[in-house]
Amino acid sequence: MSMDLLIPLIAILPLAGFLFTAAVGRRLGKRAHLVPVAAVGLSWAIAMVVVFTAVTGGFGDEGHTVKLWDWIPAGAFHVEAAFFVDNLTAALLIVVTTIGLLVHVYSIGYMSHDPGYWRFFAYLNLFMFSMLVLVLGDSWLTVFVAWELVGLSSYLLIGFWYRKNSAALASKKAFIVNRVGDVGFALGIMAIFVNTGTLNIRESIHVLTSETLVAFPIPVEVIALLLFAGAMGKSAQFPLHVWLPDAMEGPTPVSALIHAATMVNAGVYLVARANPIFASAPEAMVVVAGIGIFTALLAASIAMTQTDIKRVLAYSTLSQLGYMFAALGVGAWTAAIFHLMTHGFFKGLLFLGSGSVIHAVHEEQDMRRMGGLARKIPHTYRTMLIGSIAIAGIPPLAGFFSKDEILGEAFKLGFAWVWAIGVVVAVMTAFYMFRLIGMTFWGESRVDKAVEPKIHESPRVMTIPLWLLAIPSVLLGLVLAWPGPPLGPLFGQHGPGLLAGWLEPVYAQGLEILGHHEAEFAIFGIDGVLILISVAVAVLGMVAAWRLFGVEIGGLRRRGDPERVRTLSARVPFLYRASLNKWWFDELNHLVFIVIGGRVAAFLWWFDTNIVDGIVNGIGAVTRRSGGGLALVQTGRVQNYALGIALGLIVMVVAYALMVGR
Amino acid sequence: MDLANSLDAYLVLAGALFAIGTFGFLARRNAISMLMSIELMLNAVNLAIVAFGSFIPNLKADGSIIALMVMAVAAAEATVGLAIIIAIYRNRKTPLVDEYDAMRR
Amino acid sequence: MRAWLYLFTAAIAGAIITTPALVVFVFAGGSVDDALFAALATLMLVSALLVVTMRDIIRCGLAMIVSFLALAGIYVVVGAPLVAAAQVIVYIGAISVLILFAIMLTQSKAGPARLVFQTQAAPAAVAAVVLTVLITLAVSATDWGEVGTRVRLATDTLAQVLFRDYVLPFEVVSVLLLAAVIGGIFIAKREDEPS
Amino acid sequence: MDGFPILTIVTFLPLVGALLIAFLPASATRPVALGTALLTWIVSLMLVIGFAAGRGGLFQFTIEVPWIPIFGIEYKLGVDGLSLLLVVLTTTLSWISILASFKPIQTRIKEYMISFLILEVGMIGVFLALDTFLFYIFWEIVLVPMYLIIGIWGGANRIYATIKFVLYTLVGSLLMLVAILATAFAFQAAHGGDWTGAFDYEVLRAYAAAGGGFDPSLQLLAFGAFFLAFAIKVPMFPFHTWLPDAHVEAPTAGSVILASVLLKLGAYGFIRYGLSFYPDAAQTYAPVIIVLSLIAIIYGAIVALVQPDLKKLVAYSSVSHMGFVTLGIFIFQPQGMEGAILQMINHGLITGALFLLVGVIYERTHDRTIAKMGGLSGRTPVYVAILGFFVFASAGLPGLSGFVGEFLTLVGTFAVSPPAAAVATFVMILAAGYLLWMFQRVAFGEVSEFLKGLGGHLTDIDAVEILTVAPLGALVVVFGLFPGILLDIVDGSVTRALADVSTGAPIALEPLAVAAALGALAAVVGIRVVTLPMFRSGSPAEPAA
Amino acid sequence: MTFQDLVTILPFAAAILLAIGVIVADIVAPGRREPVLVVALGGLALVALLTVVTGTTDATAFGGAYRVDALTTFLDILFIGIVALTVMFAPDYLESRGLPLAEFSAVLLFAMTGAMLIAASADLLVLFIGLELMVLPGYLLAGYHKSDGFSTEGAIKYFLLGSFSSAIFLFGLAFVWGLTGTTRVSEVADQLTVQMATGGLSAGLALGLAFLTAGVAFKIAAVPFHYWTPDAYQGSPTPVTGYLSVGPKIGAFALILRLFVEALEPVKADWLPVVVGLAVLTMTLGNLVALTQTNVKRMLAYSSIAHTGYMLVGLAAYATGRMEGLEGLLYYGAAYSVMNLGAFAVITALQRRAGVTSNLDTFAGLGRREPFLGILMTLFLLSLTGIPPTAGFFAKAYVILAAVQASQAGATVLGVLAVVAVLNAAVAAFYYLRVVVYMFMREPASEPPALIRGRLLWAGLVVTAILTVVLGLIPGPLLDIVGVAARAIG
Repeated sequence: MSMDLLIPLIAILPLAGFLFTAAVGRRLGKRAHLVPVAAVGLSWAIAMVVVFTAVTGGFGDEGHTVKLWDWIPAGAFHVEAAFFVDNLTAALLIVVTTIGLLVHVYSIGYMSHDPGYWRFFAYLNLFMFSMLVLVLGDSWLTVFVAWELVGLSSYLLIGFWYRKNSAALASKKAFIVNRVGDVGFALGIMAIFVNTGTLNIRESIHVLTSETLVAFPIPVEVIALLLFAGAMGKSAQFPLHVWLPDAMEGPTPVSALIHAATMVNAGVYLVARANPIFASAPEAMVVVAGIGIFTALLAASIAMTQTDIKRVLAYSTLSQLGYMFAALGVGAWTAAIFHLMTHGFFKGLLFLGSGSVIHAVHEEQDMRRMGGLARKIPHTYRTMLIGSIAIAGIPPLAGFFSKDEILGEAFKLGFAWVWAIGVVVAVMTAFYMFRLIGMTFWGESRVDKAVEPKIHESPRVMTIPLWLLAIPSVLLGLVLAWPGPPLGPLFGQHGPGLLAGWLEPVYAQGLEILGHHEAEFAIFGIDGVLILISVAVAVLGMVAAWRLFGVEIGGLRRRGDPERVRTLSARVPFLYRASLNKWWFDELNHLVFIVIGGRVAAFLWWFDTNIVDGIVNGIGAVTRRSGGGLALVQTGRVQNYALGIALGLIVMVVAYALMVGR
Repeated sequence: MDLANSLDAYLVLAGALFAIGTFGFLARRNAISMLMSIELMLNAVNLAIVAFGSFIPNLKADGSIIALMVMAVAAAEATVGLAIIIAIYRNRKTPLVDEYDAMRR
Repeated sequence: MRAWLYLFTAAIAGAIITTPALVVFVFAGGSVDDALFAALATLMLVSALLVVTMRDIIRCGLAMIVSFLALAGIYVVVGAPLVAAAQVIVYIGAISVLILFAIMLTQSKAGPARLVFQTQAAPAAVAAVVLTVLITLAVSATDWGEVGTRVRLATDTLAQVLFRDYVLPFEVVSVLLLAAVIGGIFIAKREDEPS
Repeated sequence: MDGFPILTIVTFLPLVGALLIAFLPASATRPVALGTALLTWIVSLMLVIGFAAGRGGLFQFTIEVPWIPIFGIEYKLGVDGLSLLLVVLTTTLSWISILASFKPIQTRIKEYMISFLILEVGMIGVFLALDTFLFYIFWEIVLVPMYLIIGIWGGANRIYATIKFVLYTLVGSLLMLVAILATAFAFQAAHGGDWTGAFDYEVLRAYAAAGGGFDPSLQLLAFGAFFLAFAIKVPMFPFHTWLPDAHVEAPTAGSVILASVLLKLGAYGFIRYGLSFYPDAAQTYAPVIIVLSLIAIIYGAIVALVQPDLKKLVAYSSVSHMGFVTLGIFIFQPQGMEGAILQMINHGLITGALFLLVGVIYERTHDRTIAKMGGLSGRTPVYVAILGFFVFASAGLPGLSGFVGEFLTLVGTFAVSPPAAAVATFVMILAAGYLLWMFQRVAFGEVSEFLKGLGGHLTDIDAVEILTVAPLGALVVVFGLFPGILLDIVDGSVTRALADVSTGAPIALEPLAVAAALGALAAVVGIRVVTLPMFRSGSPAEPAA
Repeated sequence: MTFQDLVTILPFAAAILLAIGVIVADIVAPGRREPVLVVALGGLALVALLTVVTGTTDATAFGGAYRVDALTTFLDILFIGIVALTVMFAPDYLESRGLPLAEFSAVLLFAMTGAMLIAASADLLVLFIGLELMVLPGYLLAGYHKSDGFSTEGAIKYFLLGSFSSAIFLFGLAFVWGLTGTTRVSEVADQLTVQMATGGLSAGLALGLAFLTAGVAFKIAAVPFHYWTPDAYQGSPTPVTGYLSVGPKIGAFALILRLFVEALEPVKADWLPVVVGLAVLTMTLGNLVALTQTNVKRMLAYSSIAHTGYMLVGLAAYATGRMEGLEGLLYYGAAYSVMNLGAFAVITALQRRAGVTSNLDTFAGLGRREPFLGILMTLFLLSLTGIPPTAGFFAKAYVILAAVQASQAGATVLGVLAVVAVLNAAVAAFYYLRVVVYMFMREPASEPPALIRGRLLWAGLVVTAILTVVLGLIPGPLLDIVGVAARAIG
């Protein structure tokens, strides 16, 4: 079958699933999941075909475009609705479709008791559609559409349990904060059009980067930053990170799919996609790197003290996204996408696992009421342990490769400060992950006595996806980063690694502008040292967590030491409280946006009713009053009238007298 | 000094009479007094007309005729006026005009 | 006693009227006409003033008749005897009588009202004075073209003019009077009478 | 179809219906009214079919009959892309509104339907008239039925609202009359006292385009008068205060027509007359109008945030949305104007639907206070779903029609003045703010006590009501995905309009700097206010009114 | 007096005979209305016919004192129409108050003859007598409901002030005579042209002009000479009010046309500023005070003052040399007569029983109770407001057009006048529409007043309504006519 048919199908199938379910799902009851899951499965299969074609060079370096129709034919402003696939897209397709499929399957079990079963699958399909359009979009505007659509579907999914006020608020917050970023994105798109006269991604980039001699009305740096603003919104980078933790109000599969594995990566994808623009705007890249690494640090610091299992993961997600942006900022685009993919899998795994845990302890999310679950829910435990090791960056699991590549590149490209902070964050990461594992699975149980006996492992339909996600969490790093044989040749690649090979054409122009050239990988040189360091710090964090919160791996056994935790946190009271209170961002928002903003809005309304409208009504009132006043002349007495007439007569005589002799 | 032969004298006299009439009309309260004041004013006009008639050659006879007409008109006015006065006197039982102020504003 | 009083008033009145005449005649050396004019003018104005100022409305009526008589005299002086005659007939004969009737009809038992003047008498006076001044100024400031001397008109010429040039007004005036009468009768008629 | 007086038919068909209603028994009123409206709609669709888009904005189906020969005033109708779209919009919403009135309007149905049909005549006439005098007459005709509709079938405070509406509009339109006459006379004087064509739109336009056009001082005055009339109708800040009152008091269908069509009269006037007759004046005024538009966009949105009443909220959102229209027009960029026109249509569809939906809930609760609602989705899921759809459409969700218009406008603006565009773009946040906050308070959370109290009365949206909004929803989707349909039609008109007002002349940027400053301020305020309901669903401090 | 003279004055003479004929008819068949109506209306038709027949050709009679031209014909037809409509509206109203129809019709017809004489006079004395012949019956009509305190009060106020103004007017007339030495309009004009050429405006003439203007301003109820209007209108029997609001007003404007536009044409430049001032004052005060009125008749009285202002705008525009001003004035007169008579006819219909006030409450719920009447009243009010497509709108537009033209032709003050006029129109909308509010948006009064359902009255209503719409939609024909009429003197 021709690609021109297949590629659209990837996106259209979920859409069809959505429309179908939205229309008749209500009546399907417990069978509501069949169509959506099938749709996603099918679209996964097709995606894999497309991906294979892509990475085996089936589309050449230029990629493959499928035009659907002329969307906005407004004279000079001409936008096509078209899809585009190149290796970058392919990489994203892998993550999106795979995790998407698994989450769908997982949800069959997780949501089975929910009255809104059909609604949930409808929304999920809508999300899949939007996300796929986002990665497939050929023009900035198409991407923007998807950009907002994923916002919508995430809004719907976060607010899925609309009776919960917190959920409703969180969903709104997510959408609006995203909108803030979108404004930047939109302005960026306008700027691009004004500069280049086209909105096709590659054409516009070509113009922007090649004709640097031409003086553009809008400087490229501005465009880059505007695009980055959009990315910040979707990928929840500081200061727009506030929505992501709240988004945990949604059902756990949603958190796994949208707020860990796919949507939040959109920002990373966008920047990577626009890499030449950033390459020709170095200042912008520094900003990206700075914000990225700072977010990583900030989030990690918060994650260390949170007690809600999902929130810990949420902040961890923030932190990891921070890494990715740091990588993008320093120019290690491959590394960024690499981490995006690995992170997608193991964070998805961790979230689904946490969902399974929450399920097991009857919708309890507070880790202080867990503990010792390892024996009771072994599958969940094992898979989550794998996920944690992966994210902590212990070789040879996936996380190690990607994170190490980011740090290494940062160092080698001369961003030592990024590297340094990154290392610190690595320690924290390992620490809070094993704190999580420790508090949840090890030590004696603190579970509510009533619930205690009822704890049970989740059904197959949930555990199988966990295992399926565990596999890439372990191997993906090796597969994508292993330099040379045996995998390379299989995909007709040579050089530093599979992914790097795939993405090479995508980044060629950007790298050229930056003047980077892939340094030869020297395991017995700088790279080796860096690897040792990052592994060391990972272990350090891990061990620290063990000493405080205990460990039960094979022979390695140790009880947690709450006393120590208390004393330690007491030693740095400020830091502790800051971390606990998430650096008071919510409070800040409340003050600025509600207290002050509320006053402003109220004032403006007052202004509108009393001043603007007041003037209008005032004029009317004055007119009427003056009428009443003039009416007083009409006394009803003839003599008064006569006097009036006489006076009028006199005035008139004078008036005419003035004109005498003219 | 030739009063009887100066047009101005007659005109000023007419003016004075007219003013007196005006005063009466503005100042008196009794409807009939006001009517009389109007008659005075009309006579003032008549005086002016007649004066013009006998001094302005073109007007020769016309002056007198016009004066006669004015008198007739004045008579008609008086008729109507008195009729109305009597009618309202029946309703209000007073000839004082400034008490007819049922309608105002 | 009262008789003396009347005589006294009459004397004063006579003085008022004759003084200007004498002044004009003797001192200013005017003609007889001038004296006559002065006297009549004074009489007319004074009686007119009485008309608008006296308390008892019946006396006002009488004063008006006097003033009209004086005016008739002035008409004679200015050389329009016919108008003078008409003045006597129409005004004194018709209108004044009409007015006197009306006065009789509308006299309330209470007799003449306490307050003769409107509250606005003062401004009215001012207005009247201003008006006089303005008229005087205007008159004196105007050049009335070639002003001939008074010409005494023969009645027959008048008749000719009337029935040649002024037929239409003449006829219409009659219509006017007819209309006034028809309407006047209806309005003045008492309600209870069958219409 | 030339020669066949289809325009006359489409204009006066409703009048025929009105007369029928007047003389037929009361039982026939509703069917006849709806039938007439539908028939008119169909005729207008035939118009679309017969319309040749390629003709570069020339007028088609023109009818020309001498009317007041002495002044060369003619009964002249014609349609170009712009008016075509607006006419179809009018006819569509007319039958929808009439259908939507069946349930709410139970008293004096005859008078109601008659007024409504006459209103339709006026609106269509305004869009089709090609003679300034005729235009003015239709313009005023619109006033009366609307006055009655608000005043007779309106809410508690209806008389205040309706009189305010009429007087406010009248002040503007009467001055416009003076301007029309002045223009006509200027033309007549320039043609040796010959009145021929002094009121003919195309002749005047040609004259204005040809060397020099009208005398500058006349242009300034006349355009000023037109501006006032149109600005009040649009309405532009600060002439907007009649709108919330009128909307709140008007019956549902009244609000729908008011928002969907009446507001467009002003914008239409700007494009059709303002730009074509007084290009220089238009250039001069443009910065001011742009600034006002920007203020309106931000200001309307902010004020909408704190509205306790559903209708008021939508009303203020209209102020904000129409700001885009005026902005797009006076930025003098092809994208800007095409965006503005799209925005006109979309606002017509979306806001119309929103008012219909507010009406649906009002029918059941007899209340529009947002605070009293809550948890509706528990009781009326379908209704909430539909409401949600239009809420997001109104928030400019891409893929739905609202987005395209706004974005085109913004692109056009950006090309001229990035700061202005930035200010305008901020409203994306504000819009999401007030709409989603409203939606959340109405639809989500536990079912409110007030709604519980209604018990069985609170039924889900019924078939007829769905029938009224469904077409709008469909169009919103279609125009969102295939705006080309509209763009092809209006393209010619836009080109012509822009050719009239010489786009070359750059807009003075000083006022735009001011705009940027104001806008930035407003925007900062805006962001804060937006997220103000972030952590609580309660309404903020009520204004000290 | 030749036979030709007789032919020329035939319509006028016929009108006089008709007035007398009505009385005769009443004497023949006392107290019955049919004969009176038949004679009156039939006669009016005849008079109209004669007017049209003889009026087609310009002619003068009585040595130039009486002149028939297109303007005369136009005005005569207008007057006849006004009177005919009044006669149609009055009978039931009078009957229910025990007032005879015969005298009413007769007096009314006499008034008409006066107006016709004004329209036809080419001589200042005739003009004056015509004026008196027009207004004296007016006083009588105002007090026609003699047993009613309000009616007589209005009448005496109208009469006293009216006579006062007549005296003033006559005084001014005297001075013009003195200065020009003639009474013929044309000769006066010539004389003045000469004088203006030589010495400019002389003091005496200034005085005369002042008195004349004041006198005329009173008759057309222009501020500050309008005081009589509200009281007289409110007091008079409603049909009479209807007549007073248009008949004498148009008559007085006819006087203005003959006196100011013709005789005083040479001093145009001198009376223009005064007219402008009067116009502004009149429009503004009339509208502002009308805002606060609660009695519809009184409100319409003030509104009629305002309308005088609009007509003066036309006059002013003419004075600056725009023919359209004159045409607009004439058109306005016709339109105003139609719509205002209609409005008062509706009020008449409401006042079947004596004692039914014309307060706004009387109208509450009328639209609901009597849709037909309500809609007609709305139509008339809209027309008075000046909303298309009605006569009132086109009239206003016409006058404003003239003003705008004048302003563009140099007389900027006229532009200001135009703006003032439209703003006033907007203000006026408030009080006109308030009646609509009462008719359609208020609950009906406790006990709705009984309606007059006389065939004549309703026929008249329909006629006025149709005319109101037609003059708005198809102004063409009337425009031609006023064009001709205006050119007769302009």
